Amino acid sequence: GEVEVLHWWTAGGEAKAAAALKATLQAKGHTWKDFAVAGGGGDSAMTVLKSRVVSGNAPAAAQIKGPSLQEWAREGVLANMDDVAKAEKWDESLPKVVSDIMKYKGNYIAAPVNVHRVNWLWANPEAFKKAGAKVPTNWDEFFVAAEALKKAGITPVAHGGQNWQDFTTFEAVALGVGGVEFYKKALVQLDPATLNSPTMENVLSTFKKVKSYTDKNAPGRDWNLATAMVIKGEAGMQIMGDWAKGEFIAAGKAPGKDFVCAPAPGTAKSFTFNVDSFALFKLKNDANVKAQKDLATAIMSPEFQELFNLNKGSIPVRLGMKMDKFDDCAKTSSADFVATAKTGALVPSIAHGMAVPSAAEGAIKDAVSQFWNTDKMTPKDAMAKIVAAAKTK
Amino acid sequence: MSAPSTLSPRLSLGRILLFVSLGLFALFFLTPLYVMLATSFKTMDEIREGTLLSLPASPSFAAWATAWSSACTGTDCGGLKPFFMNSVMMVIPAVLTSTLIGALNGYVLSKWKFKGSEFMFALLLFGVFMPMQVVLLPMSQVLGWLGIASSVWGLILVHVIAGIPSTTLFFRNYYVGLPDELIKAAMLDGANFWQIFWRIVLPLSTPILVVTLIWQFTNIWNDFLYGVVFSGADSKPITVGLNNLANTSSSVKEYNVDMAAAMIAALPTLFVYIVAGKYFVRGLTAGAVKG
Amino acid sequence: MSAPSALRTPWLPKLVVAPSFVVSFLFIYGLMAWNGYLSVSASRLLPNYEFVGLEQYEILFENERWWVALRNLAVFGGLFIGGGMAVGLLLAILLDQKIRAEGVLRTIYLYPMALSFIVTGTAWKWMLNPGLGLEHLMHQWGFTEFEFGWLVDPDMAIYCVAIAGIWQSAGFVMALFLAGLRGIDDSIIKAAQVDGASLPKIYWRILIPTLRPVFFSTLMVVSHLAIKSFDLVMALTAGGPGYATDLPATFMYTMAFSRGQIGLGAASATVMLATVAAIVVPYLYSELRVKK
Amino acid sequence: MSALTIQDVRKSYGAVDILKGINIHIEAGEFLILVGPSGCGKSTLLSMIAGLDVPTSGAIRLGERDITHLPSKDRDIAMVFQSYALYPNMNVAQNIAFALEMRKVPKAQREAAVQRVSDMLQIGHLLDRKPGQLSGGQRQRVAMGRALARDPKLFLFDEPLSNLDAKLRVEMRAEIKRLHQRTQTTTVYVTHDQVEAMTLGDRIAVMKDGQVQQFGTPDDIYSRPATRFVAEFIGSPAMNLVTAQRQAQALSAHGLPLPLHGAQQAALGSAAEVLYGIRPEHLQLSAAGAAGSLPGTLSMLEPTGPETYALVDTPLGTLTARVPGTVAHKVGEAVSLAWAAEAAHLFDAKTEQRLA
Amino acid sequence: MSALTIQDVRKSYGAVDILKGINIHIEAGEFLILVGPSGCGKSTLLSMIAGLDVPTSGAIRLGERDITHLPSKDRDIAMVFQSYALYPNMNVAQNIAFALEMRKVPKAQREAAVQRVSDMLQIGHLLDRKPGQLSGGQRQRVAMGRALARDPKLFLFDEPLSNLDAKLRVEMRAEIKRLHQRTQTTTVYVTHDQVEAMTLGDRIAVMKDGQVQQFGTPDDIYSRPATRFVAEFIGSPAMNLVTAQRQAQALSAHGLPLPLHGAQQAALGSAAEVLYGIRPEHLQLSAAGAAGSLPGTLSMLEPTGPETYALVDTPLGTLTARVPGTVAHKVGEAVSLAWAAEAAHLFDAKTEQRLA
Ligand SMILES: Nc1ncnc2c1ncn2[C@@H]1O[C@H](COP(=O)(O)OP(=O)(O)OP(=O)(O)O)[C@@H](O)[C@H]1O
Ligand SMILES: Nc1ncnc2c1ncn2[C@@H]1O[C@H](COP(=O)(O)OP(=O)(O)OP(=O)(O)O)[C@@H](O)[C@H]1O
Ligand SMILES: [Mg+2]
Ligand SMILES: [Mg+2]
Repeated sequence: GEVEVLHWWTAGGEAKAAAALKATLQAKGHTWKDFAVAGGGGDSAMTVLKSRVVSGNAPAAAQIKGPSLQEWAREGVLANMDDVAKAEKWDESLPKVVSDIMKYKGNYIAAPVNVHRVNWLWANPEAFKKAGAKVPTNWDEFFVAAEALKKAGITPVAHGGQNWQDFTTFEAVALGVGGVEFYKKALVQLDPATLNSPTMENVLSTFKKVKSYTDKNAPGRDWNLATAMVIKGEAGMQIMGDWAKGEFIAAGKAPGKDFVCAPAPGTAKSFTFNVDSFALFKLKNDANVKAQKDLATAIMSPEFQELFNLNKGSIPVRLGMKMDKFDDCAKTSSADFVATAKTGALVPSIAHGMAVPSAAEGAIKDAVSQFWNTDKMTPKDAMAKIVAAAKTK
Repeated sequence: MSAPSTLSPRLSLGRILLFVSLGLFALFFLTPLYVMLATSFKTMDEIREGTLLSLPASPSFAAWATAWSSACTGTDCGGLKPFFMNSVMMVIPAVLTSTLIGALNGYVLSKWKFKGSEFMFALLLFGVFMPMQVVLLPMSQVLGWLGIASSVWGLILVHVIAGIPSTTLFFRNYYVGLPDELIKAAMLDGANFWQIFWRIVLPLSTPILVVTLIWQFTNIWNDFLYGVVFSGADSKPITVGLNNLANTSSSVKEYNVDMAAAMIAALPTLFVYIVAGKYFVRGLTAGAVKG
Repeated sequence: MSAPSALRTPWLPKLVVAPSFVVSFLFIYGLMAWNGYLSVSASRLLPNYEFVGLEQYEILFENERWWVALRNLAVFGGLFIGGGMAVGLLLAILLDQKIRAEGVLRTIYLYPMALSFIVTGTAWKWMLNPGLGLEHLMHQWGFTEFEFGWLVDPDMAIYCVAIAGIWQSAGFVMALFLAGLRGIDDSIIKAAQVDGASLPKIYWRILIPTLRPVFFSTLMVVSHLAIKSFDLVMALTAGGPGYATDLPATFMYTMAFSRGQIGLGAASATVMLATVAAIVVPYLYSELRVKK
Repeated sequence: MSALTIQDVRKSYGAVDILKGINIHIEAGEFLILVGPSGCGKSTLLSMIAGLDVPTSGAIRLGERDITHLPSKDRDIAMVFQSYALYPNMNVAQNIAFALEMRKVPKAQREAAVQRVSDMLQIGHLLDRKPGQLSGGQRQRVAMGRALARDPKLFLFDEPLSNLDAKLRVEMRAEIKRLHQRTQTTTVYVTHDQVEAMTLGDRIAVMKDGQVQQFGTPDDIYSRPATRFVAEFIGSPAMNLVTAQRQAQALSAHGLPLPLHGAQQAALGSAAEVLYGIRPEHLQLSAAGAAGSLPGTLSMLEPTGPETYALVDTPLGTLTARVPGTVAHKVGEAVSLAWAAEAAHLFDAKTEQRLA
Repeated sequence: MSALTIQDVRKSYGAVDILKGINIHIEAGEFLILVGPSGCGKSTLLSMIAGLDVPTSGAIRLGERDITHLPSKDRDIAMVFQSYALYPNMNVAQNIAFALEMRKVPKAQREAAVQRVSDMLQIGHLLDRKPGQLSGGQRQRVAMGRALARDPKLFLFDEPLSNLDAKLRVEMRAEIKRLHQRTQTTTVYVTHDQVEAMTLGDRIAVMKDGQVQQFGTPDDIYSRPATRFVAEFIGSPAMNLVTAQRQAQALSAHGLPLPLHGAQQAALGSAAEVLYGIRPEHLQLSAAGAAGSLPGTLSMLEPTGPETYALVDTPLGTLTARVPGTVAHKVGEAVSLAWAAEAAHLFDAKTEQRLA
């Protein structure tokens, strides 16, 4: 059969990872049709996907994640993968928070690929040493360190321009300042009371305070250029998901020695996840359905999970994997993933489309980003906007 | 030709001012191109360390080679080459068809007016203003019905349809300027509708053909949105390839390769403008400009 | 004026244009109608046809981002159209002065039209970025006071978008005006010289007013570029900082395709089209009336 | 060769009537001239004969056949357009052969025709040039050649010489005349130029505002203009016209009696006021005081070379006399004008129709 | 009012010499006509006088002043362009007033000037129209009005009447003449039309290939053409020219002796072959057999109204005679032609210069 896979892993390590999947499928005698569309964190890919579905010509699998899976399933275009899941024991090998996302009305409709931890703080030890600061573990320490870095003539926080970067920082602050319960209520359930609470106000003012430690050229900067500032020691730290690691490695830096990966301040005991997954579409041709199921199986296979995540810098979504080949950051990440899955401190990342439907996410992102970028806006104003945005359906 | 001829050719103050401002504008217009070119010849280290406008210390074509034949765009690591070929295969029929249709429409709308033809022309013109995004979903559906969704043919069809209003506009405005007597003379000479078109009108259309071909070529070659939505897995045009190469959200960026890829994608249109730019202005002068 | 009308097969010309016209009309007006219908439907991720009345329009006009997009369109449109026309006209006039290097300069001014912002977006982003581009350069040259941070300033970023837009379209406008200037009868200029007019007066009083028809067609071309500007914003700012540089076209795209609010996107497209129609229809009407 | 009949042809564009009932008939082989002021409908009428436009009503017959609604390519008519309308993309030979090619004439025959025509018009050395490389006069001859390559039933010429300078015009006029004398093809020819009209035409139709004012031989038109309009339009300098009062069978203007002979007196009929016209060449200029002549002062002299136009201020107004050679008198001198009663043209001042 | 001196003016475009040393001088208030075939450089010369182009060498003086390099706007010259060159964006009144506005004439005065000019040219009812809404004749008058609104040192007219029909042309010619007689402004006027040249000019310069062939009064040009070219170019129908052989002091062609009077014989000088010219109006047509006349056959008659052109085949070739009124003879009839020896023009066949 033939599998056509729509994804936006088009370059670098991601592309290598996708190539691994392709090889796996080809080994099973299927043809792989690559449908890669990069750009805007999948915006273009979504556009293509929609028109493909509308034209009655859906791909076998498409990179969709989070609550969007539910939206697609609701349109009745996704296939039921329960037989594969049962055979491969997906229920057992996935944390419930994750498997819930992969299911619509109790049936599997998607296969998860990896987990990104979003709440990381990347730091340059050299810079910290120069400033005489230590890597912060909570927000108070964060600002102390930032102040020290600033005094030393180093940009304390490297930041970039896209609104998802603002949002990523925001969710880290929310988790660190408000804690797991607050995060779940406010940013997963979108509870208006919580969104309108003093805690929220506190979160927002802390968030805004971070901005004062970024440089003024941040807007318009790509995230990886921000990372480069940390690498070069021009900046002290960056709040960014684990994909930033790839930049350090590519620059020939070693984890622990040349750079530090630490949980974002105040979030050591929790984990914001960003799970990439493939939604599986209803197909007409039986041979292709067979290939599609093999794809699903392959995605969840331990071999692929290892290979893929080694390339991508994330960690396997499958529990109980051996992590010897992974680096220290990944190992930490993996351990925390397993631990938080048990404690319930494993929370979906709102900034990366895991927590709420895309319309609400977008609206909240707009509000947060506006607050970040508009100096005269007060936390109270922002709160009102976020509450309103959260009502978007 | 129109410049007053007494303008003294000697270097007066005004003349110097003129050249200075022309030069400054030229700098402004050239800077982005320079940045792209310079970057494409630098190494990644140089890009990280140096400044935007500095010349490459040791220019290298490595990035160009990578972009052309070995950069990864998705699971294929064949560089932009296949995309480039796809674009060529798609652009040629689309440009030729839309131009020919425009020429025929223009011929009828200027030389064989019938009741309501002006009104139809106005309706057609309004189409120029339709935002492209509106087209995407319904067109997909239609292409699905026609069975040419996700194929080059679907993409060509969309480009042809989208191009008709402007090509018709260009040709009509040009043909309005052709003397009606030519058509009348040909009719008296015994030529029919098609003979007049092929033997008289089309051979006289060179200037406007150049304008329209350039215009359509640029538009279709540079199009991303239709290309990404309507093409199939093996027929993606160069802009999609470029986008896939350069626009990744979570991986290491190789700016020199990105810029080399961008330059490769831009070369055909640049080439056309540089070589045929003269004819472009000339063609506009010959009549396309008129309301 | 009169076209030959005696043809044995009067249906032939109609037959020839019929296919492309039918297809184009279906395409243009069919899609407009379809879009109109979606705007009163409950469509979200994919089109559906549940009628909800004007709800989407209410949501649209309560949406702050939409208002920002509209305001941006006014600012950007004004600058892009006005600036593009002004720069293009200026270039055309400068180039019209019997410049020896005209061919080269004309190509330099015209080439941006050959490039899409998919190609030049990154270069522009760098150049306008204060830390990398112009400001940085000036600092290096010793002008430490120099500031050019518009791209990163939510209030000013839209002006950057306009600058890049002008960069792309000014050359084309120049070509149109240059063609227009070249098309003016030489003897009119001579007459003005004999009448005692100086060069600036000749341009200001005679040539530019004479270019009126060219102004109108240029205006059409440039304004449709302005309204459809999409790549430009996406490549330069992706609508940011925040959504400070959103335009209706990007708003529509974001809503319909990344946020699963097709109904809302359709409503915004309808409003866009209605605005365009309000401007273009009277123009087309007057143009075609004059021709008759 | 066929007779051409234009029968009550009318043409309106919307509410505007361009042609208001044209009736013209010429015999096979005749040469018809259409003259009239700009915008009077000459080209429109020609278009209708050529089949490039359809009359609103009325019929056009060529020989026995009603061609009113026949497509122009089936009419077998050749036309020379005022603007030449050469095909800019074809060279001279191709331009000339195009009509034959469209009529599927074999190549050898086409080449022979091109040869014949280019010899006749002396454009043999131009056959490879494009129209853009020709001078005005050469273009004109090619346009002519395009028509002459065929052997049509009817030739139409729309002001074919108007763009040429005086010398070339005279040459081409002679060429056309010779050609018509040889081929005897029925021809309709539009012109503004009086000399062309008078020297080429067998019949002249003078048009005004979409109506034929007079249709007759050149001599008719010049010597017996049917209306005041024709009298003034044909002839340069124009006919001198004086408004005269009727007293029984005599006419006077400003108290001076105007000479009339018997037939003219008889023709006065019931007209109360009469326009009395004399062509400039019929006025004899002589020294002041000649018996029975009109006294006046010479106000201006315009020597054109072969003759001189003399403007004389008289009690009847300023009259123009056309005098062969040069004039002996000086401007300001008192002179007198005389003319024969037979030379006078009389028009009813109200209807502007000819009386005698 | 200033005298105009053109002194050895040359103009080349690259390697092509357009003007090859022009020398012309006219007094203040004179009316100079430039004639010559298309492309001979008339417009180029006019451009140089107007300051729209700079001579390659030579000088142009207006009154006392050398204006060769003076910018056009400082020359105080008014010009009517062949193509009218009306400003399409301004209405008629604005077109007329523009030059005054550029010269900072106060508004009231400008309005008065527009009033005066529009009355003179009868275009008062058109003042609000744009040039696009005018007919050819009206445009022509506006172009004229634009020049006449000013009171310049020099008027330049480049074929200002060439696009008008015969009737309008005659009227406008008279208007120009009246105007010049009143204002006495120095004027240079280009035309193709012989009647205009002869009737308007004080001086005529006949040009050919960038050189002045003859410069003189209209009478000089017509009655004593300096070269064969001038003889043939001026006059319609053109002068009859016969190549004659020299035998001592006598001339003969095809064996027939040609009449010469004493002065002419003396002028023959060393010329071996002579061109013998007679203008058509100097040939007398009479019945065959008249004594001392040339026998011939009437081959064609072209009645133009006031006169008739008769083409007669004679042993000397076909000669054209211009006969007042109509001709009694019929085509094909034997006739004879006579002329006075004084009417003959003699040119050296080799140098083509006038002998007598
Ligand atoms: N398609 C048309 N619609 C309306 N009016 C027209 C059309 N074509 C011609 N006319 C009008 O018909 C009249 C006659 O035009 P026509 O061209 O026959 O004049 P003409 O006698 O040939 O004049 P000229 O000597 O200037 O060539 C003009 O007033 C013209 O404006
Ligand atoms: N800019 C130029 N470059 C080269 N040749 C030129 C230029 N301008 C004019 N000429 C040539 O100079 C010659 C004289 O042109 P000009 O316009 O003076 O002729 P003219 O006597 O006015 O003719 P016409 O009677 O047709 O108006 C022509 O052969 C023309 O081709
Ligand atoms: Mg006409
Ligand atoms: Mg000229």
